[in-house]
Amino acid sequence: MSSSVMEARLLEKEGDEEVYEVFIGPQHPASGHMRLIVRLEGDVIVGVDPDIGWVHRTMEKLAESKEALKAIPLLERMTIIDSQNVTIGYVRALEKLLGVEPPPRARYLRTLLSEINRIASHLYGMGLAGIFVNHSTMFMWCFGDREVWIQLAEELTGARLTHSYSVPGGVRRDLPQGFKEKALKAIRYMEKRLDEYHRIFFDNPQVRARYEGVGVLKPHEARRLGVVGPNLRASGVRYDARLLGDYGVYDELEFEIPVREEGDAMSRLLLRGDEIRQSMNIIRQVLDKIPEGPILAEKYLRLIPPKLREPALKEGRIKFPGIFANLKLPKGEAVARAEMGHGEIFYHVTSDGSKKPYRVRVVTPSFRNVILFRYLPPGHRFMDLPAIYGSLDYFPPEADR
Amino acid sequence: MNTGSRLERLEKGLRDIGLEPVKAPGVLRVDAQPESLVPAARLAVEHGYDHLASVEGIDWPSEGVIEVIYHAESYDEDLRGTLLEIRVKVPRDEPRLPSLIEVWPNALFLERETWDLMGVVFEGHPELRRLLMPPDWDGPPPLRKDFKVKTEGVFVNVE
Amino acid sequence: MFRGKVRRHVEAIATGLKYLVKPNRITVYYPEEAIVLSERYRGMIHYDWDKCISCGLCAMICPADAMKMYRKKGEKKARPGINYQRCIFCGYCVDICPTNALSFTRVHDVAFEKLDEMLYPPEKFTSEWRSPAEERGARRLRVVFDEERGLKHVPEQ
Amino acid sequence: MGLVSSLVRLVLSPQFFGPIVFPGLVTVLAVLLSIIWVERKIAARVQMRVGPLYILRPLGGAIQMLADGLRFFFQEFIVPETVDRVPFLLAPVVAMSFAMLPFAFVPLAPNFKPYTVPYSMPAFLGLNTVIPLTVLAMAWGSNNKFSIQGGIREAYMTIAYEAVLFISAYSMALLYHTLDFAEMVEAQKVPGILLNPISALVFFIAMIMSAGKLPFDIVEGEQEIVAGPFTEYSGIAFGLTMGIGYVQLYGFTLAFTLMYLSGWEPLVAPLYSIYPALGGILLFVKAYLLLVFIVFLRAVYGRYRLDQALRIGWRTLFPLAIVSVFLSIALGVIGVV
Repeated sequence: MSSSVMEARLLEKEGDEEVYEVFIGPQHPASGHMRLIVRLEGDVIVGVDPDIGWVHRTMEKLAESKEALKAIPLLERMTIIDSQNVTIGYVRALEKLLGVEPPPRARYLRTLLSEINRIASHLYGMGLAGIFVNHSTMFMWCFGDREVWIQLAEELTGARLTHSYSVPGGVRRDLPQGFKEKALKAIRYMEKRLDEYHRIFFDNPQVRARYEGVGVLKPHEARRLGVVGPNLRASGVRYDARLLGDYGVYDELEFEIPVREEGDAMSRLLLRGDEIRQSMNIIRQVLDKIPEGPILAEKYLRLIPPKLREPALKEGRIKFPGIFANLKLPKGEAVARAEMGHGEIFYHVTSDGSKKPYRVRVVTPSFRNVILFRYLPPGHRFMDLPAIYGSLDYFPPEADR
Repeated sequence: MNTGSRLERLEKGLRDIGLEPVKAPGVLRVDAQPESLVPAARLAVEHGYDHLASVEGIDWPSEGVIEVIYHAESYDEDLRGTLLEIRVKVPRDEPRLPSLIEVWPNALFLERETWDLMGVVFEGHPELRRLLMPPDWDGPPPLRKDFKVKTEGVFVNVE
Repeated sequence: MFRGKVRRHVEAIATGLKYLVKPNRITVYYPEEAIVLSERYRGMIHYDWDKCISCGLCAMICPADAMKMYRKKGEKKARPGINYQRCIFCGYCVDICPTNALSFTRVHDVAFEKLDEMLYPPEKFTSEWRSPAEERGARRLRVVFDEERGLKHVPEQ
Repeated sequence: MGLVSSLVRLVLSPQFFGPIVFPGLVTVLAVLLSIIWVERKIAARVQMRVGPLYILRPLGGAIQMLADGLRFFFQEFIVPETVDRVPFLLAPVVAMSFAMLPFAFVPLAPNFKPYTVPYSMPAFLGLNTVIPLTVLAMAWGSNNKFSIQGGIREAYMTIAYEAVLFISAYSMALLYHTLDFAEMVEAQKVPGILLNPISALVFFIAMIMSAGKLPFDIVEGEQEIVAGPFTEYSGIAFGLTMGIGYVQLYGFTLAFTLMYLSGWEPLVAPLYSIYPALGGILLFVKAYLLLVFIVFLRAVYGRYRLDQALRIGWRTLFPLAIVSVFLSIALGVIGVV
């Protein structure tokens, strides 16, 4: 498709009196923290203008006004449901600047939490996709079962959502006692539940009717629009930032990147289910293969006084070395990409040699997917808009930053 | 023409239009001029970098410039490990660049955001409207260095 | 095609009926019952007056500007105080404390009537935390992972 | 003394007792209060939750809806400045009235007809067709984009279900050789649902569409149009608009029971001999169970799209309704009934 055709679908048409404008949001049952200005001709959508920024918190500016480490809990709040994956990119960028690598056990633990978060994030997305067609059972089930994974994450990190787990050089907590058994139980439970999801939701003829063939995104369109995450892979493009081997231990594990060819809303939903299965597969392997060893890089570990370090390590946690309060970033810049539940997150950290990063650029997956609100709905019926929205797993606070 | 990997061909092509690509870990860095930006971008698209991952502005008040950085990305297996980074410097008091929306359609929101938060004008962009900031915002672009964030000290004095 | 549709309708309704007969509830009747939080839960922070060496690292690393060093007029040593309006429970202060003067409690469900009450200067910071639900005699429940039910809440012995 | 006894006689006369006490007004209110609680409890049970609980906890929050209803009364009823006041204020009241009127045509037991007319079935269905018009009036009067969208949807939905509802009901009339509910019940040696299951299925789906319950709550369409025609309503008027669908549905389940589930048969003779209307208890129980099943569907389905509902109405239900007519004629020719 030529870019002019693509543009014609992306851009606003003004001054057409035949068009009926409906403002969905920002106070609307299904708008989330955003506004969609929908232009209708009869029942058919001719244009959607996603008006975002209602929960903009100037994350990039705040991050450059704080010491490097302090930005981790801050950036976490872009996507609070997926907080490990959203910060791992930033932590990797810092590690590249500081020239420190996490020890193997820490990399395994990061992968573990990443996948737990990914499952929770996908369940969140699937639940919202349910409520967007008023399927309240799917919504409640997903949110109820998400609790299992949140509980797992809590037992690992000490917080339900805001884990702040990865720090430059490693992670903050070691595996607790009996974690493996709990995780395996959770996995077996989830596998059964996924079958139930199929029976009541994915295979439900009513749901199929609403999602199948709606909002079709072709592979070349997905590439050109820079769509990320499950929305990209549901269009048949096999790309996942985990394949880059930049973080975690994904290059040491065997797993598949699920891809679907249809590119419609239903395949985007089903793909999330496939990814949950793959994530559980990864968790199983991580728990089997995890090596013994330190969870923080030697460079920082030896800065902690032994009197303090040993009892803490026995408890499965680390103490921060005092230097963490004033971590000096060497001059330079670093790029990092990581795969979140919603898609690829991009970080570019520039440092001028002071304690605070000079510039933190973050492009979140939802921000890159906003363009689909322009691109997909035209030509669909008004009632398809929630179905498309639901299938995109769009998270407004993440896009607004 | 068909020798070497696509990345090497792209490097060669960039050299042919007078740019100096530099290899860094995971990044192919190019310093461009505002005039050479569009040709470089077109070349990138031809060689598989078919969308942008980021458009970024960095304010350097000491040099009096704003540096605009484009990170182009590809989903193809041979190119996905390397980002193409095109850096352009524009004067801080008159930051103007041609819009790349015709080359990379997904620059639509990325450029609009950079205009919104950094005040860089992308000529030819069809809708430079407020995106993240409130529509009636008229202060300085918040990501410029002269927009200060209030910080607090560590100590509090009590009586 | 048509028969498949009918079968899937029936399956969906049957699944619904199955859960209607045998529900899988995860509700905890708070405040009559309260969950015992996990071992390493990052709850309200407790401050040990005697262990503190006034190094100020906790205030320096606090990402939310919640922790401040309170300096009394005439005194040399400053001591940390916390503002729970701002605290985000990241636990950085506890992790960096070189003498373990700061520690987590497993209490999170406290409520304040006034904003001022959330301000904890050093003297107040040493106070003990009690869960209000447990003070009212809530049954303590432990979370157990279960293959059939996901999470089960069983009374703690 | 004479006054009291004449009052008692008035209350116990079918003309009063039917529409006002049972199965009419008073029972409708009781059904309304209980079924919404039942719906919420059922949905909660399926959905890993508990549902309303704390109001009258020993009974699991059974009077939750009473509390909600009271709240509606004391909530401010905001009339926006931009509305067309007459239709805006009048339509909910008219709608509720017309939702209540059909109960005058529901017989409860042999020889207990509130309103004696040989055409009680068409009269019943006919009165229900007024409600979509009042919904249109609400939509128009609200002067709100979401409301007007909802009104248009209501108009479309009426086209989708009304014809098939009537045709499937008339097929049963053809089968029983009568247009009167009471005579229909007497004609059912075997429950009508076994004689003509196609007609029963069509009527069942069409009545869900008519009442706007899931999977056809397209008119309210929360995710697109907030509450459709009812967006601008608040306070007790919103309570009325919310109740209409349930009242309608309750009426339809009574009609369904009369036509397909052999009504009050087998008659509970001891109760009938005390007072004839009490013989209708089995009719009520059957209807209520049907109602419970319909509200349970909320836990299984989401919402169909408008064009899909229209397609179901015209492409699937309409041919089926025609088939059911021929089936009834065939059965009538054979002389099953």
